[in-house]
Amino acid sequence: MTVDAPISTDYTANELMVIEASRHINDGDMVLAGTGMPLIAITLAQKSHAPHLCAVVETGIIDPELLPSPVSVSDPRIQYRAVKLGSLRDALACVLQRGMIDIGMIGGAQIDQFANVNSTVIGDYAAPRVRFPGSGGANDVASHSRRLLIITRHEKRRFPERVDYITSPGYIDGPDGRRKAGLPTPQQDITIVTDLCVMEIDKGVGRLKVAALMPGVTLDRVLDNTLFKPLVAERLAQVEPPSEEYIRILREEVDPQRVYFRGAGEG
Amino acid sequence: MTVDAPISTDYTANELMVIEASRHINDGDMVLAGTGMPLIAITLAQKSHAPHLCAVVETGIIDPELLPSPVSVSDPRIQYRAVKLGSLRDALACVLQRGMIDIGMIGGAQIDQFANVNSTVIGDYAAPRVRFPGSGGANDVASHSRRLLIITRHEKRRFPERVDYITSPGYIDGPDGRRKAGLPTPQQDITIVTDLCVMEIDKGVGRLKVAALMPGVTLDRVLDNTLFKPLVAERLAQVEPPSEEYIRILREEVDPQRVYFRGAGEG
Amino acid sequence: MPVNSQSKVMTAREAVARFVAPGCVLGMGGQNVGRIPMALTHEILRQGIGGLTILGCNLSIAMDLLVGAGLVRRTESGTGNLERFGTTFQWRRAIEAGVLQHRDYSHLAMVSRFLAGEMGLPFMPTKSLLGSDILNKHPDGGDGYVLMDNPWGEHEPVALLPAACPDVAIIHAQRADELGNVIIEGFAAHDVEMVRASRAAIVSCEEVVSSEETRRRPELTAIPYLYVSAVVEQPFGGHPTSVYRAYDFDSDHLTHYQACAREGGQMYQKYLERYVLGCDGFDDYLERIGGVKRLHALRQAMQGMM
Amino acid sequence: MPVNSQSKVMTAREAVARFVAPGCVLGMGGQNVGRIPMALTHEILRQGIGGLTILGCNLSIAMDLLVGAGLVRRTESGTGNLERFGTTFQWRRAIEAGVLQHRDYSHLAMVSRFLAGEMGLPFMPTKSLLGSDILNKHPDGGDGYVLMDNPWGEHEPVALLPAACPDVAIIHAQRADELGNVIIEGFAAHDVEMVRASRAAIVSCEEVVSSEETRRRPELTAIPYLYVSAVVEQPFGGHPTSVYRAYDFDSDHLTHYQACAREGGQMYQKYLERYVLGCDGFDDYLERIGGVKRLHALRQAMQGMM
Repeated sequence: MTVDAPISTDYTANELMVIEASRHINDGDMVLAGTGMPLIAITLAQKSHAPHLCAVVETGIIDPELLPSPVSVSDPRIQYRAVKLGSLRDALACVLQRGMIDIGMIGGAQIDQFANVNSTVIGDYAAPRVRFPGSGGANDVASHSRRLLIITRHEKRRFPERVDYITSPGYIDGPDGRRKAGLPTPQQDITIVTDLCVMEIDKGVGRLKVAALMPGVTLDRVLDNTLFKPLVAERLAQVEPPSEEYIRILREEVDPQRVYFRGAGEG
Repeated sequence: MTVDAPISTDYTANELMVIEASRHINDGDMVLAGTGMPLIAITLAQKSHAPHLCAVVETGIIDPELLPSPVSVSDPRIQYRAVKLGSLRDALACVLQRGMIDIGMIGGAQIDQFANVNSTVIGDYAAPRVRFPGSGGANDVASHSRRLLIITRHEKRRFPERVDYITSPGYIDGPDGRRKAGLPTPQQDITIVTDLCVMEIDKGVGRLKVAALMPGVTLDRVLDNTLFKPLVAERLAQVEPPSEEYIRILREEVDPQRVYFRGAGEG
Repeated sequence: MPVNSQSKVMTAREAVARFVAPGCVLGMGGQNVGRIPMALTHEILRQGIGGLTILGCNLSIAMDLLVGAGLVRRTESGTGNLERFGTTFQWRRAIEAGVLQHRDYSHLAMVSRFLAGEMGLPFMPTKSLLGSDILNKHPDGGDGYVLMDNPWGEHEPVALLPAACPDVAIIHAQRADELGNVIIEGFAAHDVEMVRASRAAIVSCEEVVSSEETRRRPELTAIPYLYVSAVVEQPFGGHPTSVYRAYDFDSDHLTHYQACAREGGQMYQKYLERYVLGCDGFDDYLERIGGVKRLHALRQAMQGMM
Repeated sequence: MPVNSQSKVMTAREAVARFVAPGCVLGMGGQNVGRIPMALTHEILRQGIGGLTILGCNLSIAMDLLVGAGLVRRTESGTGNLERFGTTFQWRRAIEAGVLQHRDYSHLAMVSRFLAGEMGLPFMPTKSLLGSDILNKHPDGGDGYVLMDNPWGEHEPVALLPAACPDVAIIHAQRADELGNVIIEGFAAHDVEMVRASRAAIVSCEEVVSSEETRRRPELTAIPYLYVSAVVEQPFGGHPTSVYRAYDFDSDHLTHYQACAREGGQMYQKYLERYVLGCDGFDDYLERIGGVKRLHALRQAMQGMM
């Protein structure tokens, strides 16, 4: 399938965020994705440039064909034509902890300069101001995937100096953080894709670096919306705008009911 | 089913050994039995007084209907009409180690005064005179069953003071042996059924005691065929001879091809 | 006592009354919007069995209802949420208000704890959680895990997690036979490990089948009867969540529940009264959420995905 | 590299040449007289791949053949035997002669080691082995286990066993599809844990089916293709052992093998020559053991038990 030019001029920032995330999946990758945008990104990848990605869903689903608009890792829409319907242990222990996942994809409420992710609490853990759902499989994905991709909207409060709680470890406190903690993937590649930019971990210092900007977004806007001070790549790239074909697939085949992209393409 | 009188007068010592072993199984017991006489004893029990025993076979078979003359725990004859055909882990970890087996039944090459069983080597472990098959599931059965029943021919060399190698622990070295080793069943009931007698563990001293004699067998004959000096019950019982019905079931329904009892009933 | 000839089929009312005691540790099966044991949970609510500790990997709407009704003292899980439908709001509010104890683990950590339980082991190792605040900010004074070095490695820490052995587990499955052999279709989540780790288990199912059928194809048995205390036949017993090959989740009802749970107060009490406490059993609830017509539509939605 | 569209079907010769290297650690599936990977073992024998370390729970006739042919350096298992047909005599003799290293475990201990391997863990706890000489008389200087106290108990020792991760596993199953998804009927023994713990795996099967069939009923898949390197179609590939629902074990041939293995020397060499080394593949072996007539009788014997 060729899903290249012509370039679309009618897309939203959220759509490009998901499309950019999907570009990080290579055809044939073994992928474990959590609910929400991660699930949408792998569905898009499977229907475009990575038809042979092997999705592993934490509830026990191996290599399904992803049907449109799944809302949960327990959704019947991601069990279709799987090669195995098994257990959480099959997925999270025997694939993920076994070290077989090429790329893991999660979301998160807070991400800090070391790429640590918080999806547990805002405020003091013992007396939280806001309680979030908790780790789920996210801690496991962050611990064991060879590459980690985090998708999140770029809002100031989501990017603090230090997360209130490390649900899913990034580089913890510096370049040796993962190694010191004994994580099985001490030199993990970590990428953050937001609606404003792409950040990547700089392994030399264990901190996030802005690597590319979304079309029309300035570095200042990124910095204004980030509480920590990220590193900035010497040659700051621009994220490629999507082709019309990707936008069509996303709207017609991935989320035709507009569960994720309300209003997109309707203006 | 009534399988009592009339009493048979035509049976072999091996036949009565198996029948006596089967009597230790209560209807409804959850039983794990190894190959050979143990398997034959539970097959007999299922076809006579314990139709509702639940057999668990180490290879992963739960509650089968036992077909005649199984020769192995992997024999298709013990997979018939099971409620689950699963894995070794299902049987040995999730049933046995989980503490759910009422009675475990094994054989053994040597049994000593503490009811330790050797099915590994004769002589020095590092340079064995005779090498036997090894533990298999026997160590697991001896470690975790609530009650343990050992079936073996009564030969002098099989009953040394001390086994050359503890494959499956009995009381190890005395009444506190199992507790000191940390075994999950420190006060296990242990019964040995041979072609000459029945021995039981005396928990107060952690040693075997002759509890009953086979019909026509004297205590002296037992002692002459035992290298260690067993305790002897104050009131030495006599093992009940089998009913004709049990013998019929054993010969016609349990081992009709005479795999186990060559020549029995043919004289 | 013969176990393989006794029927364990009974009503939800009887099963819950017999096996769920006040103050017990309750394991819950399913995940998010899939195979949540709703009928059994409604029965616990109607019987008002309180002081519960609830364990699961993901805990979802069933747990939220029990928390909302004030029946839960403590939860231990990897998440509390309904994913796209939001957090479990009653649970979130109870934690924020400090009236509910909660212990965080990851999903792999929780299934590892059930795995230890089903295997008769006191603990299970994992390489998850390392470096995270799930270990470091521990509310129980450190009894939730132990770190050790892998004896066969070189400075390779491993986290040991204590076995989780619920007093009683509740799950919903597609089929069970009268003895309690269970067949699960679609993802199994942590249900098998959890049921086998529990002291008792109640299985509700869409359909009770004959054990003759089980014995014809024993490779399909997910859980043999040895671990099951009661079997409850309740079609649509997972509504408003989905049961694979049977029916889709009920998006409208989930959305309505979430609105009530988020709002809380009177509105939540009205939900409880209307859909649970005021119902004469789960079939009555199924009438109230839309009856045959609604259920038929959910079946059709699932058929469309097959 | 796309993994879910590539056929892994190949000949036994090609699979063994590609994935079984001299000196490797070889995991063997099946147990005693059930589902032993005989066709793959014959191929290893014909290719003369030596210096092997063999792991399994029960090791049976396949291991004995490799030992008898001098291709094995070390074994680790719970047993070496064919149960009612006796010990694995070549193995026994090699240990007694001091030319084969062997490490004893129990069957639960071995499957626990594979379980650790499949879960990416360095070790697995067990409450078996305590107080036995399987721990106390350890030939490897103590690296085969570590005792620790349960941190949540009071003087409650637990044995930690190191993960077992073969370089390559070989198993025989009823069916596999072209991608390598495997269906096992009857008991599974330790095959699933072992294959998932291994770096590579060769699966021979009675019949290669289409992955379309797998995707229609994914609950039946015992091992998904992720762990499988090669699929070899070989009907009767478990002979002389049994394959559930397909054929019974061949009592006559097993008895004959055991007589040769017990006798050893010339007689054993003749067995090897006639039935393995001199064969032009496994179908040729099947002709030599009695051909269609014999195989038909074994199928009928199994049908009689269904």
